[in-house]
Amino acid sequence: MLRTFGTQKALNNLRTLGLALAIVLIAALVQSQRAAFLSFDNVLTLLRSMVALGMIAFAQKLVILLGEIDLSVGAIYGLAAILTATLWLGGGSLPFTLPLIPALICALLVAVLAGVINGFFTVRAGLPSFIATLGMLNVAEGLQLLVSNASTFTPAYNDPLPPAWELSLFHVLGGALLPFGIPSEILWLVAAFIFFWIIRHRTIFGFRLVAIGGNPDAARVARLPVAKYKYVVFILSAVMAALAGIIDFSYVGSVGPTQSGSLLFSAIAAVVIGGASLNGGRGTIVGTLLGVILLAMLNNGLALLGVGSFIQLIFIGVVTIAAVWLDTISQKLIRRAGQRSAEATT
Amino acid sequence: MLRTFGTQKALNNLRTLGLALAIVLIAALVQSQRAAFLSFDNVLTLLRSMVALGMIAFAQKLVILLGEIDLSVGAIYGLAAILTATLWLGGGSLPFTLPLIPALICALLVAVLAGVINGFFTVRAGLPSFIATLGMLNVAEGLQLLVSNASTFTPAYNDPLPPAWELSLFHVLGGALLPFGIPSEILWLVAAFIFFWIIRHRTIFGFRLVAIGGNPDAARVARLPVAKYKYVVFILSAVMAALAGIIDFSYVGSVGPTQSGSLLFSAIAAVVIGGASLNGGRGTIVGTLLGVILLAMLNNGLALLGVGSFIQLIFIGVVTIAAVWLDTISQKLIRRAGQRSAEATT
Amino acid sequence: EEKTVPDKVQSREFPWGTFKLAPRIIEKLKAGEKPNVVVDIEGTGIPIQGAEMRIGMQRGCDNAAAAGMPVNCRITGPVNPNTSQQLAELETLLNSAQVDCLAIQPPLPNQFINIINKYVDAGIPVYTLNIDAANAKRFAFYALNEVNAGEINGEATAELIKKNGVQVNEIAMGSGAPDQPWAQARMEGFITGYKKVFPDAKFFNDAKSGIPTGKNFTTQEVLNSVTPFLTANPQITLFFHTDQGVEGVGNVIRNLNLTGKVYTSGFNVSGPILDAIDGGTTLVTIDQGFDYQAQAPVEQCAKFLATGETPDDPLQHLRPIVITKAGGENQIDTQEGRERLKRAK
Amino acid sequence: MTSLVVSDVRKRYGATRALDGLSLAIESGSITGIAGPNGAGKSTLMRMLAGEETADSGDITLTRDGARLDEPWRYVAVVHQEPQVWPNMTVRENLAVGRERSWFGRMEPAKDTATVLASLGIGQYADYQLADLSLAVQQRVEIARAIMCDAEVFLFDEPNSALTENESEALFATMTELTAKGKVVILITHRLNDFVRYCRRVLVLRDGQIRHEITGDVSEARIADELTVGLSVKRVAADAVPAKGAQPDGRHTVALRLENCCDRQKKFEKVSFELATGKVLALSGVEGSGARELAQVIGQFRPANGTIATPNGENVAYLAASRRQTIFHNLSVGENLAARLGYRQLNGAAGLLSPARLSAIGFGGLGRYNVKAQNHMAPITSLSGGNQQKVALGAAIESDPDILVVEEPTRGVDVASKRDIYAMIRSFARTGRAVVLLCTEVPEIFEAADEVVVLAKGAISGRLEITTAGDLPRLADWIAEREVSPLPSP
Ligand SMILES: Nc1ncnc2c1ncn2[C@@H]1O[C@H](COP(=O)(O)OP(=O)(O)OP(=O)(O)O)[C@@H](O)[C@H]1O
Ligand SMILES: Nc1ncnc2c1ncn2[C@@H]1O[C@H](COP(=O)(O)OP(=O)(O)OP(=O)(O)O)[C@@H](O)[C@H]1O
Ligand SMILES: [Mg+2]
Ligand SMILES: [Mg+2]
Repeated sequence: MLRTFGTQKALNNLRTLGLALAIVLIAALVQSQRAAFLSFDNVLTLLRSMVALGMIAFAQKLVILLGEIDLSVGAIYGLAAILTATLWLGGGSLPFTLPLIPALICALLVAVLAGVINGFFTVRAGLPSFIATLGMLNVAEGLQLLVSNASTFTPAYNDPLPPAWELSLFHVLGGALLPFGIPSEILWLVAAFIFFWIIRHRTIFGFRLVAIGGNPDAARVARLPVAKYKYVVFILSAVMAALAGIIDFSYVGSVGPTQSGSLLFSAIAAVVIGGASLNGGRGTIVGTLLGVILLAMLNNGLALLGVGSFIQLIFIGVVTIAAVWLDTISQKLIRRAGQRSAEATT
Repeated sequence: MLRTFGTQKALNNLRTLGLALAIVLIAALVQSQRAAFLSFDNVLTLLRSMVALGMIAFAQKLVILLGEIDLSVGAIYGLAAILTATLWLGGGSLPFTLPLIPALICALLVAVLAGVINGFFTVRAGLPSFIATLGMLNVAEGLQLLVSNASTFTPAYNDPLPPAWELSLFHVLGGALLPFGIPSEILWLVAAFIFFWIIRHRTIFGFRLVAIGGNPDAARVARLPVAKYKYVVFILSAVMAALAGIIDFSYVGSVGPTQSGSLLFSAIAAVVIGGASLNGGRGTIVGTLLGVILLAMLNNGLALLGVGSFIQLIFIGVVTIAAVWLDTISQKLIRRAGQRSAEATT
Repeated sequence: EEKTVPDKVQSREFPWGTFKLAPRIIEKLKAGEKPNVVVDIEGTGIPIQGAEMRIGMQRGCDNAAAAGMPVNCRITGPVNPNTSQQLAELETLLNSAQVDCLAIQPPLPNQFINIINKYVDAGIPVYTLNIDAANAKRFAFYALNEVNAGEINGEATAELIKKNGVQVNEIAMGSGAPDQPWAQARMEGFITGYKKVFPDAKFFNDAKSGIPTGKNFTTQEVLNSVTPFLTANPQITLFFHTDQGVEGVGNVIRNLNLTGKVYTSGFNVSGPILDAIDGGTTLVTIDQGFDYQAQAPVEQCAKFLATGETPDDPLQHLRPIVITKAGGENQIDTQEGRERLKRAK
Repeated sequence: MTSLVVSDVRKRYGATRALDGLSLAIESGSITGIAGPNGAGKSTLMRMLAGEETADSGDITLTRDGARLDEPWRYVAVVHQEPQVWPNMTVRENLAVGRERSWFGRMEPAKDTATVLASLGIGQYADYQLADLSLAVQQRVEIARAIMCDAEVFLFDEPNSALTENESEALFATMTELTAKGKVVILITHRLNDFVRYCRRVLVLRDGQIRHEITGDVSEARIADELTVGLSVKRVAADAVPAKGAQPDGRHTVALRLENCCDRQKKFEKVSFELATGKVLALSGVEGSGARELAQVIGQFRPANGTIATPNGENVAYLAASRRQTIFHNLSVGENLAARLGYRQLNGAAGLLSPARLSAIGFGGLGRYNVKAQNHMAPITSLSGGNQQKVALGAAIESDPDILVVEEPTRGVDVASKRDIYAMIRSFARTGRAVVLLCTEVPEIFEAADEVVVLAKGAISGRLEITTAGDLPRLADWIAEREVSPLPSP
């Protein structure tokens, strides 16, 4: 069978087959125990829980593709939501308020600025991106607390209440229900996936990112715009984090400081599970999506099974390792089969 | 002046000069505001707060030198303490208890096992160490909670009370006061520094670690024992984390399940601040020590100044970046000066 | 044979509208099956809180069974506070119809309004504990009144200071989470209570700017931050700590040989905290009774599903358990505190 | 008609004057050769021309049909000594990097990819990841990238160091075509024979300057003379070089035996032979013949099925062809030389690593292997390509193995050092140890080896004592014949 496609190209597309297999296996297992798992509602819940993680992970994928890392995404996720809330609703430590749309624009502009600063310290100052973005993480978390004065914001119960059209516009961002009860947030996930898939696999930008990440020296010799691309990717990463923060705020209906939890960690994990190398140059967006699915499904499935939260951790650890192991093994098998079939054709 | 040493070697030793400079600057600044900063007592406090971080960071340094990463250290730090507590004192979910010494041995053996497992999945199964140790992180945290039942343990008030000699032996590990009120915990830091400095700079093991981290392919060609060394380093890392957990338990006098997430993060940050590359092959133990000092001093200094928590975060972020930037710049200057003096001598 | 389900259970009026119990739960009750009560808390692995809430849930469950209203009980929630994970889990549980009555602790006040309303609209009774979502359609809220508890602590501390004739120059306040509303409420209350006795007391910081003592609520972190703080600020002779970090503050006072000169008060109990009270470094601690906070809504769930009774006042404040060395009116002494601790294990 | 003029260019690295007031003028029309010993500054000159580094002073001007072109580096295509390619991408993708034809869609290189790849003999690898391919293929990809460039100046820095005879010829044919189109073509190589065959003008670069120019009658001897002028370094005395086939005690014992050995990926099958001590054995064969893989199996670097026996537990040192796999770029020259050593050589009295011994090894190695470096503490990355190769080989020899397996031992090494290396390898063998070389050049086999084994299509197609071949041309014919067919021709 394998012989029929034969070429390396087709085999490359099977890169993350093992991971896909692991996901199917886990799904089948959970489904056999709890029929509700693949119910329409629960699949929606599952997808919904992937939105912020997915948006952030896709962008992080590009950062990691370059061989860099962005630790500030979780903090920027929180900062953008807090900025939107305080600018729009007041009640924080800012001396003025804005209507919703300018507030959103401000929050996104701050994210762009954060991306530029991350880029500056990585590209121009020559710091490891780990340090540059670690600094940004702390600054953004501090700002979050400073700006919000550590209070919680709930648009629908704010005093004074924002205009109704603003409330419903804001609700539409992430919380509104589309036909069949699909939360609008899910559209963002779909859009982000398509956007990043195209960026990665069908644009010159994505193509060169792979080259830069694979061999930065050669990229410099080939005069690829390494510095510019790094800036763009850091900005993209910050903006996606900010967007995710804002739509999560819309969906949850309220926001407080330091709410990003383990988002940063999960996003990097999803990227690595999806076959990327932290040294750069390797991995696809589909792989990252599979990583996101694996993590989200594990949480969902274990919650459904009602496993205690302590055992959940152990499960998550073991299954993550097992899934990536399966992937590694299947890749080896596929490569071997490919080499054999290549021999046969030559 | 530079002329007098002139050689490459001397310049290499100045690598982290900028970082040392940053530390001196910060110390001077804090001291000018609060005379208590460099008091004997506060220096002891500062040193004490570096113990666990330092022990873990030194070992992490070796892991990172190899181009790998160990995310499980924080969890193993907690697990070792909890295991010691539950095995020795009972009251967790384990069905039996042990005297102190076997309990300690058990906890350390579990750490060794964790290191072996991390090594196995990285070396034999070929997973990225990020995934292997992330899995271990989750498993160890889960075990911690499961074994302790999320309760807190206090040897001195336990019921039944352990024998007095066990209590004092345990106290000596980290909590006893030496002459001049020096907590015994500080000895561990000194010992760990000397141990790791020798390992890194005066053994073939350390020399080869640098080589392996710099170019794993070449190391394989040169038939260096890459796999064995990776196992050793992962085990060392786990054991140091476990030791740190146990002596912190001894110093504090009680232990509960901790999500020691910030310890992991700080340890990696200290290593990177100290000039290591996450790609491996670069950085010294002195650099790591400076990284640890910087982080501990920032926390101590800001607490001393009584700065509000929100601004503290911003400070920490900005100062970290500034310190590493200063280091980068000074390295460039030193290199340039070195070249100029070399030119002058020829 | 079918059991009867009272009308009061099937449908009930609240200020926010009518609650209708889900038909599947009615079927279940009719069939005599035990309903599922789920306690979903912000962090199951948080020291002291996580363990005590689990114990309280179990006790509530046992009490309900003893009262002839048996229910199945389960505790869920992320190990650490994690908004999105907790939310996703709640949604999953709702989808799979695994919950017949929910007791929930949201991560922040008034967070999770939407999901709570979704539960109630799906016909599932919801009670909040420890942290409230007052704008949601929850049935009632079980917790300490944080401001009040802080006030009681402040007053009790001040009384002891007065009684012992201690000279207090300046008071500092700290917290593992100085940004959180509950911590700020306690500090606010502490100031009020303390000033009842000493109207001119001088505070180093206000309720919004508590000294941060480490995000993870571990004693190590408290040691690393409070030691330099007290070293640098010798005028501080009383340190109020909003949570179990008071254990670390007691350690610091002992380590710096300041016993008898500097004092601390705080929240929560542990062996070392009680010992510090006996040793004189710590004056007052408040056992929040996390166990009671989890126990009460479980019992209430069982009661509602059996009889349809639920409190008219949604704010069900539990009485803070004040622990001092000697005990006293509305207080318990350290010995009794230890007994409670032992029972909790 | 294009001309390239370089005037008084200087470049220093610390104390090293890599280019010391270099001037030259080159016109299109024929291939211009640049010869020079290792570390002379050839690659540095290339990098200046390509704009990859800026000169400290001096000018580079490029004129086409009398008009001066701004930013000359824009018109320069380079084949680097070390391929600058992307291991994580396929061959086809590698050709497209930086020259994508659209900004959206699948990124494809120019249309004539297939013909270029075919002319370089790597057409079948178009969709393979470069990381899975050998150094030789990677170098060809680098060549393809340069050839497909629409440039005025083409720089080839040792382009054929991993090519076989036939492939080299094809490459030179392409280069000649480029000159015919009016391009400036510059060739740097240490194979003097290539200058003789393809260049009518050879510039000799020494110590950062053009010291001599040979035009018209280009002969190996003339270039070699120029290259070794004033060479102050102590040469290995001619009489110290052991004669071929000489052995310590007149007997060869078996150091390693292969029986029915099969490569796991079937690069070769059922190979059996014995390796004798005291001899240098050369393996030869075109890319894909299995010769390289066999060398790696003998070097215990590649797993294989079948019997591989070392009767006395001989230990093996192996040196890969690509410096990416042999150089520790984060270590100094001295540390690289010591990288393969163990406790006995490196530990001092205290049982700890002795910095003094480490620097003694580095210091000694510099002299012994004739490495041009500032000192033994200089970073290895500051060395020229050829000098890095000497260090890598030196490190393998320092480790004192019983069997030494080296792929392309003198890749990028200058004529004088080549001789030294051959001498070193032969003395090494004479002390009763076995050496296996994977050679791509017949002259190297002729000079260095006692015996040659030729592989074709995964099987041994011939084995010959060099002395029985007689002279170099006959050896070349014999090998060329065996390389094509697995069986002796009827
Ligand atoms: N396991 C998989 N399951 C499903 N789709 C996959 C899988 N692996 C890869 N794909 C997708 O199949 C498509 C083809 O992959 P391929 O890598 O060949 O694309 P490409 O255009 O060559 O991209 P690139 O330029 O990055 O190499 C990609 O969109 C990829 O994301
Ligand atoms: N980055 C650098 N830092 C320091 N010295 C350098 C650097 N690059 C080159 N050099 C030095 O400059 C000199 C010229 O090097 P170059 O690479 O040009 O030599 P080459 O003629 O190409 O030699 P080879 O034939 O060995 O490739 C050498 O002495 C080398 O050590
Ligand atoms: Mg592809
Ligand atoms: Mg060169």
